[in-house]
Amino acid sequence: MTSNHKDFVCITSDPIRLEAVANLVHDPKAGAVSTFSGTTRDNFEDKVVKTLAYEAYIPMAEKSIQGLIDEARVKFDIMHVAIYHKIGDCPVGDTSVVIAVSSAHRRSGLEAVSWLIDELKVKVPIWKKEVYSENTGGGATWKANSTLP
Amino acid sequence: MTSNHKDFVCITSDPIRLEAVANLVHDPKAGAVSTFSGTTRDNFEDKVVKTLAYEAYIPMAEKSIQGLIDEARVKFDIMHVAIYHKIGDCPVGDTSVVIAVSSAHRRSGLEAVSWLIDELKVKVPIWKKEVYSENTGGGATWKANSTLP
Amino acid sequence: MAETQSFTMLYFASAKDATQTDSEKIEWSPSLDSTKLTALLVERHPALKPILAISMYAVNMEYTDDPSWTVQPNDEVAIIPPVSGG
Amino acid sequence: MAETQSFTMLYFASAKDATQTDSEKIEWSPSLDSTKLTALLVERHPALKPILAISMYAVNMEYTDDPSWTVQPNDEVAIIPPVSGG
Repeated sequence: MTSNHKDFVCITSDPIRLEAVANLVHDPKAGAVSTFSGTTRDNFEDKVVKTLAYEAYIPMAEKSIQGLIDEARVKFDIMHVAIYHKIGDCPVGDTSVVIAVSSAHRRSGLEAVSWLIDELKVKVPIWKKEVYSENTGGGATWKANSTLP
Repeated sequence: MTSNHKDFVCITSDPIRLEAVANLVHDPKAGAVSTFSGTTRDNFEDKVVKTLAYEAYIPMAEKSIQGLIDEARVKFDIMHVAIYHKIGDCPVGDTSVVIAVSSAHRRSGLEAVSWLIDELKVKVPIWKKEVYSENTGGGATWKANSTLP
Repeated sequence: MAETQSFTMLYFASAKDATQTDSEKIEWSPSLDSTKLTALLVERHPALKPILAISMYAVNMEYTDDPSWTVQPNDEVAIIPPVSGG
Repeated sequence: MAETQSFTMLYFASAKDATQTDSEKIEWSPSLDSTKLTALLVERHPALKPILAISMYAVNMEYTDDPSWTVQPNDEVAIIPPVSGG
């Protein structure tokens, strides 16, 4: 909870590079950097996903993610946190979200990453649209995250 | 446990790049890539760490890590696993170990990463030597991991 | 000075598909609670009805959880369909 | 054909510092269990004594946990001081 802990929150239409996000939280005082990357999958049930796109209520999403980080700092002994989420087109296999947390000890960092992605998926106003291949019936769906991890 | 799950185990004196290791486990069938990076810290209790070096019983370390991955596959529903560990000099702030796991669902990937780093730290024959700054008394110590995470 | 007061509605994802717009200004009226707001929006955009049934409102970028809430002039109100980030 | 048989000892980390070498071949003898091996090593390298008290043996790259284990000709035996990888 000291003031030299840094937060990085970004909703971006640029490709997200894991190493760039992880480097933001590196610190010679930290022994551990834990990350989670969400990548788009090529299938949903029996349908082949052709493209995906993300949309966000950007200022509320940023505020909401910042709120989650503040809450995480109370729950877990962590140093710096970076959360990047992509909007716009996100081809299959691409990274849609990266969460990186540095910590002096590994357990708190890994637990914070796990908690942050769970909360992000149920609370932050971001939406994913899947467009299906014509070969499997076509169409498009706005997805809804289940509350199960 | 199917044969198209890939393992990457490497004990290396080259610098370890997180993104390169994470890319090894990427898969369009996976929705999640979880990673843990261990980085060297600049202090131990009241001593300033000048340099660090890792040494390994390389063939046994590789075999031992492979054994942990096999065990993790039984415990967790995961896809590909990559574990890289540095040997030789590892300047402060550098990455000494990266564990990357891809999985269809995030919970199993994060849990597997957490379990793998815990097990690696107590079972794999790798040793870290810390050399301390003359300003804080100098000297060098072969470290021993505590069994606490 | 009987100037018309208004509030802004924001539409995202399925709500945007239903309204064919991402935002609109609506003339403000007093005592517009969430039940009345929903009725007003369905009247303007019938396609919103099934979406509103599963969505939340966010007011000035906060989820509403106060049942006594009513729209205030210049509020920014967003329909938040079930989220799917990550 | 009374050729001498031997086994290999490997030394890492603090054990290597104590022996000033990373490996050596030692003449094999029968019934060399872990207690006798420890005595033999301390005799050769007195500085190993405190290290062996906190170390394990690995035989052909497996930790030993069989109390009836004895060194076999051509075995690769390593002293494994407390590990500190990660």
